[in-house]
Amino acid sequence: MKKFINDPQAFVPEMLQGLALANPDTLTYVPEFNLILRADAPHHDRVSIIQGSGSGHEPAHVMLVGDGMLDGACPGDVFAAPPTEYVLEAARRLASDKGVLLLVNNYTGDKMAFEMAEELADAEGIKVRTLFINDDVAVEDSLYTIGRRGVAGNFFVIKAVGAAAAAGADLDEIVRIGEKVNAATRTMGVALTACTPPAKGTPLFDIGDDEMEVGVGIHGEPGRRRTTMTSANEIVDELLEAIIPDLPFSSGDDVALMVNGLGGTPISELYLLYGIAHARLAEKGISIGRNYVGSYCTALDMVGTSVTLVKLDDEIRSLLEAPAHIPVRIF
Amino acid sequence: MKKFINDPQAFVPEMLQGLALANPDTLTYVPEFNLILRADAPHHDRVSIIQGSGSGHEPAHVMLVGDGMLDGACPGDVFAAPPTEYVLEAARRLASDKGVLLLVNNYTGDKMAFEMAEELADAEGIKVRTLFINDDVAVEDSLYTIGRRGVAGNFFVIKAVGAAAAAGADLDEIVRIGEKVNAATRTMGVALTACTPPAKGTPLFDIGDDEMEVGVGIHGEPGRRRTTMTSANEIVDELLEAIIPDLPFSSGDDVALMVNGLGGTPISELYLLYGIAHARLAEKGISIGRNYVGSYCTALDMVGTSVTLVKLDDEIRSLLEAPAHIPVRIF
Amino acid sequence: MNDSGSTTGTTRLENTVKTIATTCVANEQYFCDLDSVVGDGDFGYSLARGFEKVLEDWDSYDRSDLSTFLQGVATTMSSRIGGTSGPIWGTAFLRAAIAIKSKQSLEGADVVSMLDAAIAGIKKRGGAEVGDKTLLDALVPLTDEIRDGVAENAEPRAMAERAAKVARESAEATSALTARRGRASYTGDRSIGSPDPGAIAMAVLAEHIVDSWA
Amino acid sequence: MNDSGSTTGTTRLENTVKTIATTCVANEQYFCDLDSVVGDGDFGYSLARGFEKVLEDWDSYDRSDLSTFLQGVATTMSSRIGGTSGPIWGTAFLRAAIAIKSKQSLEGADVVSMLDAAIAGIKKRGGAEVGDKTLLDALVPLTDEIRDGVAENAEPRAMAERAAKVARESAEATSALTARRGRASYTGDRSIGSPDPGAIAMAVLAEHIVDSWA
Ligand SMILES: Nc1ncnc2c1ncn2[C@@H]1O[C@H](COP(=O)(O)OP(=O)(O)O)[C@@H](O)[C@H]1O
Ligand SMILES: Nc1ncnc2c1ncn2[C@@H]1O[C@H](COP(=O)(O)OP(=O)(O)O)[C@@H](O)[C@H]1O
Ligand SMILES: [Mg+2]
Ligand SMILES: [Mg+2]
Ligand SMILES: [Mg+2]
Ligand SMILES: [Mg+2]
Repeated sequence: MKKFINDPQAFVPEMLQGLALANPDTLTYVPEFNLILRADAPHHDRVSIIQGSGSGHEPAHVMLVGDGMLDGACPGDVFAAPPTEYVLEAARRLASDKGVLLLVNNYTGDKMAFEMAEELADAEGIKVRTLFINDDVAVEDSLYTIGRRGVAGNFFVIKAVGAAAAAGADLDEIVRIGEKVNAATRTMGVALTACTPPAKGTPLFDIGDDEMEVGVGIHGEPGRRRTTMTSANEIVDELLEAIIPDLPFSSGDDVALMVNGLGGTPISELYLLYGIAHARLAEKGISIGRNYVGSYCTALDMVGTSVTLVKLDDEIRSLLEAPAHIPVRIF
Repeated sequence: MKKFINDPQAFVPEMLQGLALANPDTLTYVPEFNLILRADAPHHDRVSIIQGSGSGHEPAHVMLVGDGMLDGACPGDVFAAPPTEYVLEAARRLASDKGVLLLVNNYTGDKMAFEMAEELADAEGIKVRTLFINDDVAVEDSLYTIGRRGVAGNFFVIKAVGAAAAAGADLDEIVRIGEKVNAATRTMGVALTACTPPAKGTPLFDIGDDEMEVGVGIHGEPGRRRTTMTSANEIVDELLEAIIPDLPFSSGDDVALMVNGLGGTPISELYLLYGIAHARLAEKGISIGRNYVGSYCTALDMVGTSVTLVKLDDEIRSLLEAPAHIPVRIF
Repeated sequence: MNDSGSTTGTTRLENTVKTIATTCVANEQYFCDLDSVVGDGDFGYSLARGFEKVLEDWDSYDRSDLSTFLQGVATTMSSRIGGTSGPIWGTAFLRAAIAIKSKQSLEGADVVSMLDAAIAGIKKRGGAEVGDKTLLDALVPLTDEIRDGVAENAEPRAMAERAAKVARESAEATSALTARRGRASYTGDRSIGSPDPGAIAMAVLAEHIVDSWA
Repeated sequence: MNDSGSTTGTTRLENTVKTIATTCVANEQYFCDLDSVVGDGDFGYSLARGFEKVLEDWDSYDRSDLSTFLQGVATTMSSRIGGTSGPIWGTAFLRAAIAIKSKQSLEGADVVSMLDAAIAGIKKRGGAEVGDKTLLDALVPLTDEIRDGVAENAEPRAMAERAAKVARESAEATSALTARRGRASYTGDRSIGSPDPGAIAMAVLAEHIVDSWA
């Protein structure tokens, strides 16, 4: 296993410790419950925004805690939803007079933990709502599954509700905005390699030297199909052909376009993919109002990418434009 | 080869094309000479700052072009210094009344290309100076080599001279600042895997599943020693033990600490390493005035990291703090 | 399983919980490997971390009555186990605890009530039914086997052995199913051909409980 | 190599340049592989891209005299080849061009002047000396061999064969050296045991020039 770790079981706490040491003025780390909280939260004139999920998706979500984004994050172990109690404790510590919004990517484990936490928080008198994010078009909805997965598009939901909360919007309004952005967002990914969870120590699945997994999940879950690797052009086409008709996006639309790295893909390749996606959308008459190129939501060290489109209107655009300050930064 | 590319030979131009499409208002792309230039440069009241190097180190240097950083970048092919003519053309297009500073990482090929370009630019009447960056402590200076290599620490030189140029400093002053920051900066890296140049298609060197290369170069050049992989704690110790006595850094110093990813290492592990390095420096009485965690200077898809320390004084600190806007960003 | 005295009842319940805990800790790697086929490889890890804590806290649980003891275990588990397994296993233990509220001893019928309550809790929490390729596909037939045994007043040890055999057969049979719940459900038909990790865990636990019965 | 007429001289020089160009293009992968051992694996790529362009521009070079033709080639190369090889090879061709300024035909002595000028340019540009494990370690002995041959008025073809043989032996002998210049020098003693890519390229080129002589 080619990783910088000490002890696989200490991977998450040691990462959180490093994050806290790098941001002593703005973040508080609560080791007993794996919490990363804004040092100055709760603000009683703002709704508090919390997201939890398994770890391994960094910068999501612990490195997205900051002014204009999340007030707190409650990660679980790698790829495992946090225990209910961690979510509840985050809600307790960030309970503001205006309420708490729990953001959850739509996975069985997360859904259960957050629903239980919401019930318990509510019973304790905390004003709390839960919002599920499910932007992944790869896996179709069905009677049997709990629905689509939440992947990289959740960055946009966080950004928008974070901006609305910073502007003083109330909980109902923030839930409306979050649902609206989630409904306007579509993502699909592709993996060229598997990822290696520290505790497992070996790649999560076998994949041939010339194979790729189209529609992969951010936990290495299989996607739509395993196929022979093709060119960057063909990969972008396949992703866009799944995403565009799904909303649908159409000529005349203004969109935010994100090309996200899954952890092991360098930014050079992401920009190469961005150029292709940009050109394809332009051909279809879709204009790109904002763009995002980098690793926003990863699957540990997986070599892969995902493409996200968000249909913009004036409201969403201005929420995405609003300033925000988070640990992941350049300067 | 697990990469998102079309044609290996088109890798660099397609990446630059994507970068330009993502930043239409701020960047100009000159495909004939591989140039990425600020759209509004040259500013005749500012010295223009240019850096070139081989490609494959993204975001360095093409994604560091922007207000307060570089005015232009002239990359070569992957891991190959740009042809002299590209450097010369960048200098021509960015020639400002206050002059041009060429930044170069200290490698044979780059040094020759930039020296030739400087001579030619000078002959054309362009006011130009060249500054070599050589922050890597891994490979010792000797009579025979051209000296130490320039690696991730070059981010700090760019940031400082970029801030000084934006503030209107003249060329001599900017050279002084660049030399001062370079002299205050030390870096060492370690690789867990080799990188795969697109044109080669296979990893640049063989390395065992339990091996690491200590002191690796950002082109996959061998470093100090090949050894058995150890824990994150021991790796940080080895890097700091090489870096600290070299300047030397000592108790009471205030430093900028960068934990840089080499391309294939996720930010989770970088924060884990940051936490260890922070604690070790604190134990030694060295305080961390600024910190940087992310992939600043990569070796394609190499799994690895480098640690950089910069000794801060008021001047350097304020130059690092100054605002800047570049393509690599979050929002 | 026909304990009349409270001490024996307590001991047997405690022993069973301890067997579950030690078995899950001992099978961490195996359970992770099962979950790597079409899941995310952490099933064993999650259980092991939770049950390690149960064993660590073992002596400190309130033992006023059987239900209270079991509730303590449930609380450790839901606060310590993440992923899908935290809510599922935490709920199962909590519901089982509630099913024997204020009991000082356990009859065979109480065991059936506990298992039924656990199953109902798991179904409510995760929305799964038998046939969805989850641990229910082993736990439900196991429970039915015990229900029949108790109705027939069967000898406890023999009944437990039959239940373990049923659990094993049912768990292996999940190989033929398509996962419809949990992470594996995203893989669609690719989940066919490998058994559900949770169901196999049920079989392993039942077998170890029988072995520890001696 | 004792061309008296300008046409023959031009043809021989052009043919030699063309052989160098096609050989470098044909050996792209091999030269890259050599550079992967202790370098960064791009030596063949850099040369191939430059010489491809030379072949592409072939018909458009100004052929007023031999020097002008060679200067055109040098300009293509230094504008197209990056890495260490761009400045090194560009300088070498440029110095060779200058060495035969305004000549309309080439004597053996002119060839020696061209090679000497190229060597001096390479040394100035990159600061390397013989023994530093660079292409100089093949190019210098090759030049000395030709110098001797010209002094002895040797038969051109035989002289070229001897020069190629010397280049090959010298190139292979670089295996024993420690690299002191270029990227390979960072590897210190690890560069011992494999030959220098640039030196091997010199040998390959010399051999192909001889072969194309027929
Ligand atoms: N909705 C559900 N109801 C009951 N059991 C479930 C459900 N979803 C999954 N499981 C069980 O949980 C097991 C996986 O647990 P775990 O690895 O902890 O989940 P994950 O990593 O997907 O969050 C499966 O093998 C299955 O037996
Ligand atoms: N300073 C130098 N002077 C002359 N030749 C050199 C020098 N440094 C390197 N070389 C030659 O260049 C070859 C490598 O070329 P190339 O791969 O283009 O360089 P790099 O990739 O290191 O920039 C070496 O094999 C050697 O023969
Ligand atoms: Mg999981
Ligand atoms: Mg090179
Ligand atoms: Mg799992
Ligand atoms: Mg090379």
